[in-house]
Amino acid sequence: MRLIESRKIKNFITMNAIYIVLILLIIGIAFIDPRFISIVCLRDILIQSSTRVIIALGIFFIILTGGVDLSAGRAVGLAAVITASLLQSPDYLRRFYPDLPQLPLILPILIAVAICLLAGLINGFIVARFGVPPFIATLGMQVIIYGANSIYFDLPPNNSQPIGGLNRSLTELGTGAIGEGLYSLPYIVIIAAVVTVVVWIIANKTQFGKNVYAIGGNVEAARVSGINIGKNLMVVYAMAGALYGLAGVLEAGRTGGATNNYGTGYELDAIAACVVGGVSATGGIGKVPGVLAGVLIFSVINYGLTFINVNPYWQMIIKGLIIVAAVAFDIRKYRRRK
Amino acid sequence: MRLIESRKIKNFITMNAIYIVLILLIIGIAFIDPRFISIVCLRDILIQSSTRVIIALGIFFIILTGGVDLSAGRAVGLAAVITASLLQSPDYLRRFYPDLPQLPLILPILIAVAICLLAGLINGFIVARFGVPPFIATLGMQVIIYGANSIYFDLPPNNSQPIGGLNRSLTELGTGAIGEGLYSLPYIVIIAAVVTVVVWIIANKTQFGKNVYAIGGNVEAARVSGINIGKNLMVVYAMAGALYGLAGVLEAGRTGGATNNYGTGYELDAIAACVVGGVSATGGIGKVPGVLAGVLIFSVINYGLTFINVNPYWQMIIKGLIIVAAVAFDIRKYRRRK
Amino acid sequence: MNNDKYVLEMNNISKEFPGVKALDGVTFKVRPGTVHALMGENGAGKSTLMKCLFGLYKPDAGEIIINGKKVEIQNAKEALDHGISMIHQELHSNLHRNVMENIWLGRFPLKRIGPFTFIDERKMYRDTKELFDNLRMDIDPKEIVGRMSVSRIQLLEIARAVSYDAKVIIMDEPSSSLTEHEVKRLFEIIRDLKNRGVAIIYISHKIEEILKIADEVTILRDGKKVGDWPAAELTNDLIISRMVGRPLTNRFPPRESKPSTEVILRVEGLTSPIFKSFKDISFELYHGEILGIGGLVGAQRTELIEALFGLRAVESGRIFYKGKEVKINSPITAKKLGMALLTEERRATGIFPVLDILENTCIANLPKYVKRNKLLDDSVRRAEAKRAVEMLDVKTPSLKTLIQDLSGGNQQKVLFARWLLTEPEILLLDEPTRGIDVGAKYEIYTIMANLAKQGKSIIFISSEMPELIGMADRIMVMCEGRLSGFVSGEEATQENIMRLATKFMA
Amino acid sequence: ARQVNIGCAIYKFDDTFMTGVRNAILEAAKGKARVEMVDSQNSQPIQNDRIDLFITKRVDALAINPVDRAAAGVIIDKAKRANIPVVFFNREPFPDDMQKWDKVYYVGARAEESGTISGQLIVDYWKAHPEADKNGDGVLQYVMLTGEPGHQDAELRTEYSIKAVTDAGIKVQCLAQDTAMWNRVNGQEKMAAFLASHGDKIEAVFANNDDMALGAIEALRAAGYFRGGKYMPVVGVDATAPALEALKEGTLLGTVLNDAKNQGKATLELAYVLAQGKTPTKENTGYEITDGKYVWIPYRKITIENWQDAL
Ligand SMILES: Nc1ncnc2c1ncn2[C@@H]1O[C@H](COP(=O)(O)OP(=O)(O)OP(=O)(O)O)[C@@H](O)[C@H]1O
Ligand SMILES: Nc1ncnc2c1ncn2[C@@H]1O[C@H](COP(=O)(O)OP(=O)(O)OP(=O)(O)O)[C@@H](O)[C@H]1O
Ligand SMILES: OC[C@H]1O[C@@H](O)[C@H](O)[C@@H](O)[C@H]1O
Ligand SMILES: [Mg+2]
Ligand SMILES: [Mg+2]
Repeated sequence: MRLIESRKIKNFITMNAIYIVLILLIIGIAFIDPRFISIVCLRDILIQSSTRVIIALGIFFIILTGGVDLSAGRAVGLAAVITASLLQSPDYLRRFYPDLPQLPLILPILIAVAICLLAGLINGFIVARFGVPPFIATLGMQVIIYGANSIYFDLPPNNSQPIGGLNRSLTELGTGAIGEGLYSLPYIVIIAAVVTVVVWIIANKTQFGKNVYAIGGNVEAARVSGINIGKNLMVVYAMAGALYGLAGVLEAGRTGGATNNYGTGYELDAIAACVVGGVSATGGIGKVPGVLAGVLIFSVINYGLTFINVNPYWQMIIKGLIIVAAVAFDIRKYRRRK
Repeated sequence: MRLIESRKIKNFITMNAIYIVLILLIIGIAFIDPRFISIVCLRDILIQSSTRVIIALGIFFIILTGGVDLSAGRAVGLAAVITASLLQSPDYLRRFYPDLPQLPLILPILIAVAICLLAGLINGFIVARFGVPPFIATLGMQVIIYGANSIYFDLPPNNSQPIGGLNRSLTELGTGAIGEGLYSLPYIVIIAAVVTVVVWIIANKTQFGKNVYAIGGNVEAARVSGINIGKNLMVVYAMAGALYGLAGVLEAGRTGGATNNYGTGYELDAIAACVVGGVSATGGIGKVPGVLAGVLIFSVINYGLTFINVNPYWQMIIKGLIIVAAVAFDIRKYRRRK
Repeated sequence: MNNDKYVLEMNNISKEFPGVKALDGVTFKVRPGTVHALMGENGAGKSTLMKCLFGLYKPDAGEIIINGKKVEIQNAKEALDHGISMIHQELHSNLHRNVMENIWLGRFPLKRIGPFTFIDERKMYRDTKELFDNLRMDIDPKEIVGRMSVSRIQLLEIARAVSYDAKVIIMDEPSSSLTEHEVKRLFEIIRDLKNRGVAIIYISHKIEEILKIADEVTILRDGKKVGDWPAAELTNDLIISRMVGRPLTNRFPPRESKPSTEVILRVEGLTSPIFKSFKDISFELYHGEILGIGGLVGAQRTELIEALFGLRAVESGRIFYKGKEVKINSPITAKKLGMALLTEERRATGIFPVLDILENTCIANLPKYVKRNKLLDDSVRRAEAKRAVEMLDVKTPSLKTLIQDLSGGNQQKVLFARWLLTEPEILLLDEPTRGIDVGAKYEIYTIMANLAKQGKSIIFISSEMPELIGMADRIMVMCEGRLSGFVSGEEATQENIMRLATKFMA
Repeated sequence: ARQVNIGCAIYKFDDTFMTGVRNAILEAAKGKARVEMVDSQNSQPIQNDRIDLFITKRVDALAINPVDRAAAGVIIDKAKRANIPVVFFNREPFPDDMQKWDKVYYVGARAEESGTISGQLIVDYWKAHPEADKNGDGVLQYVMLTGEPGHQDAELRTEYSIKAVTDAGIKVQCLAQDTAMWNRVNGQEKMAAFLASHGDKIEAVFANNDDMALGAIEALRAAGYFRGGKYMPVVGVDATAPALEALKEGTLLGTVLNDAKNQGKATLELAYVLAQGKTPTKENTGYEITDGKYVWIPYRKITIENWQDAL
């Protein structure tokens, strides 16, 4: 009886290692500075995780298929620049399009998302049709997007000036909240939550989601089951692209500006969050809550270590150690019980 | 007879696609500016490829095992800073160690290489012993090395100033050559060539090399075949670390200075060169000449597009397109003939 | 039943791979409601022909006619749409997901909620349950496939192929990893399908099975059709001589040696830390002995010999090698002691798919080729690999061919060659003849007999009882992880093995 | 007095020049204020995250080195809501944003000025050395190594350095221009390609910063320059330690002192005064305040004659 109990507990710990790591981290930081356990801090962390979750969930599907996407960060940057350039206050001096009439919020957002979706679709097409390894296809896309974005950003009269003076509607989307004060709920947190739920449903309750797991788990098996690998891959990459686009829009709204180097390196953070969250880099294994936990772990580390005032260089060392330790702890569940 | 000939040619093209791409690239650039076909350009390209080849060959073995190494660039930076800090001219004003006696060239080099080798060994140990995915183990190492390097770099009296005034012996190693003038042979090119040959021998003519291919080809089968997976992985990562260290030393010598952000992002370039050169990201497939071709393709693009004066933004777009096209062209040899 | 009309006609199919003419103008016709066996040696082209039919390969020439209509099949989806389903020679399941997701992949039951379509999990569960109930298979629809034994995965794949309600079901060696009991079940299923007018294309190297189940037999040799015959006109010997091109009189070589009385390996009370696995196993292995291990799937035979080879943990018990107690906790130690293991799962733990035959053959024997200067002696390496590959008659264009491009049976031969090169003292064989043609089987048996004659010892797991009886000096039978008894080679019969194999069953 | 807390965000920790500013801030804070220094990792969103954290922790003043100057508006909104004064430094917010609130200040140098000065360095050389016009066509053939694409300093330095030359009545021809991403390795590699392509046609090298200039010098050295009378004027910006060394050695023609010490000190002084709820003046900060919001730290021309001033 006792034995079974203790084995059960052990098993529970092994299976939920990553969530336990998250909780331990929070406790650890709170131990050093108890003010960490507060609604303000929680909200800060959720805000900081919002765009990251959206990007990570996009890349999540790609990793599930056994792929990777290096163009994510640049796509975020492209979406930010496009949205910002199309949504400046009419009274702002250095407008990107001096004569552009005031557009409704949704239009530039749709344009930005659609362009990123298209970029993703092209990634998917190149991977599916020509068999180019995703690493290369998306690396190519990364530099192409960046080049194109820089050219756009350099157009006169902007000439590579940071784009500012964004419309209130956009900055409100990025920084505003439902309610006021302590218990207010920021819009971007709500958006991230909705995206998470939708992605969870897609992953677990739809044919497309199951197909994605199947392709990543055993592509030959998927092929002989009559699944259209190419089409599914294209949808996966396109969907990811759309999510990066959304994230880029929110980044612009959140910071109230945009430059062509927005989003640099985000793909690495997103991939890391997925892998820390238990998504297998070789495909077929991974869950939405894991991705969420992965993102939160990074946010808590980043926020928490600054909160308790650790020197940035030491932060890196500690962050490196925590991540490796967390994954070493989590990975035990996959190790063959021999 | 005719048919067989043409099929043979086709087959030759398919099997050697990546070398053909390289040659086409050179021809293309020379077409725009014939002066590109010159010894000076050739030598410049070889010089620019030297440290990259060394790094790529380190990561090559890791990719062969099915892994990846994100810490490569930071290790290069660490080695550069260590070597530079230990090898400044005695008459330089702002020395890192004001009272350090003049050391023989080899000592700081050995120290830097040894430290990077150790970092690699730790990567290998964490991957082999705890089963942490290489992506995470080496990502952790990336931030840890960077943090540690920054702390070192920030030590008084240096306080994060670029380290300059390097000893003649070191800069000579990085920029000197055997012979003078047009037909001189730069030391770093010689070093890179020696490393390439040695790595080729290790990969093709030793038991260790065969074991690496086997581990990447099917780790379970390798285990059953009596291969010591853990030990081999550790050697692979350690060897890679040592190569990054060597590359870092050469980077310092070549540029005559070092800062803690040397090497940033080199791992991505190295991985990309490998994958472009036909190394499979899932392990087990890849050849040394392919890696060499991969590195040269990137160098030729970077150098060549600047040579013919393409605007930097357009360079990116063209580079992206070339890489994707090259790999799409090359990959056909692996596509299962239906 | 209309026996004149063919449900499927494949006319003059040719297919060439670099260096191999895998199919050379093969014509193959199948009537509805029949079992049509496709036979031939390893590498004869059976799987290739079926892959052409299933849209996995594109034939270089020839036509495919289904129900009198000429069709072009580009991919598996189109094959399935044409009413063709297939059990593949190699397992094709997603080990990370559960049974029902594997079964209904590509055609999940759906339900609509508002404008959205979701998977109908409940219906999927019910359908799966029903499918297994009808087939009388005891598999939990929600089990993760990776946790199931190979034979159960094979059953799952059979169930999946059947569930398509296809007109033609291709079965490429469906029985190779099934126990006899499960094979019986499979045959019942096949008869049932036949009665419903389904045509079955059945590929197997087990001639008894063919004679039992087939209506017609087509034989291929080197990519060409030898002919087709009603099964009733064929006998064991006829089939063999038409397949191999010469008669083969004996199925087993004569055993010219007897084991010595000298013990090479003694195992005492070996017990696995896993509760359900092997416990308290004690036995002795003699120099020059072939020790068979019999039992049903799940008897933990694989676990036992993998533990002997250091691949699995041992909780208690002792192992003595040549009288000295040894701890074997990794294959490295086992190999040093002179042991070799041919594993059960060729794809998962045997081949290096992307490496060529040379590397696949030499990998376990590299230390022997290291020269004084630490480099490998390539000429010796190549020569030895060549010799081993030729001895086993591996059908391949060259040593540079990737092993993944060989036929299944030839892959198995390469693995055999790999371990023979290491000149082991003790050879552990886990279902070594799985997927191997009769001719090659005979060669493998001969090698076994010769090794035994040279004083080497062999432990030999097989689910084919005739093979155990034909080759083993002694048969150790296991049931549910426990040792249930020994029978000597002479007195072994299927009955007494079976009795021991079920000894501890409720 | 109560301990004063200042939250300070640097755009990127491993930037050579900003490290100088960072050290100067900490130096100036000794015995006065507690400064929490964070790294924005060259990402505006990360910086915003850090600022949220400072606000959560209720620091007394913010000192922000923006990653993206267009983003200052949102930062000002946040600070205003929390009533925490802000001092921006090194990268100048747009004037309209600066007007949003009265507790917003800026400390910095005018990037245009650094461009102008580096242009003047070349003008001085050109005028003093007739042989500088190698092909004697009266036109200055130059190559330009620029910083990160889109970077404010890069854009302005590129533009104003050439403007200074043309303003001096010298005709110019750009042989090549490419980004070397602020760093030495790229500077060297790009310069090597320029040399291969244009060789002796190049008459001057402009670099947006010293690191790239030093890389270019290495490439020039490899091509036989700075030996046996072969010379090439190279100018950079920042006056880093290795650059001063190169000045002494005679390889770098000149650089522009980006005065890290005073940028840092002024930033801290302003933040310190604001944190105490007071209004900054020349008296309580030691720096001239222009338009009620700006402290301008001048750039200075540095050559072989006055390199000691930059130490
Ligand atoms: N993808 C491929 N590339 C190259 N050669 C191939 C490929 N597939 C099959 N072959 C070759 O075609 C021939 C026929 O192989 P096939 O798999 O059809 O044999 P089989 O009759 O099914 O044999 P087995 O009984 O061993 O399964 C073999 O020589 C094999 O090596
Ligand atoms: N009752 C069972 N149900 C499902 N899987 C089982 C069961 N027993 C064992 N297995 C799994 O089946 C695999 C093979 O089992 P085992 O080694 O016991 O069979 P075996 O008797 O050696 O069979 P084979 O003759 O195929 O080698 C193992 O992976 C084991 O975990
Ligand atoms: O933003 C980074 C850049 O900032 C400039 O002010 C500086 O001159 C450059 O050297 C570089 O550091
Ligand atoms: Mg076959
Ligand atoms: Mg001139």
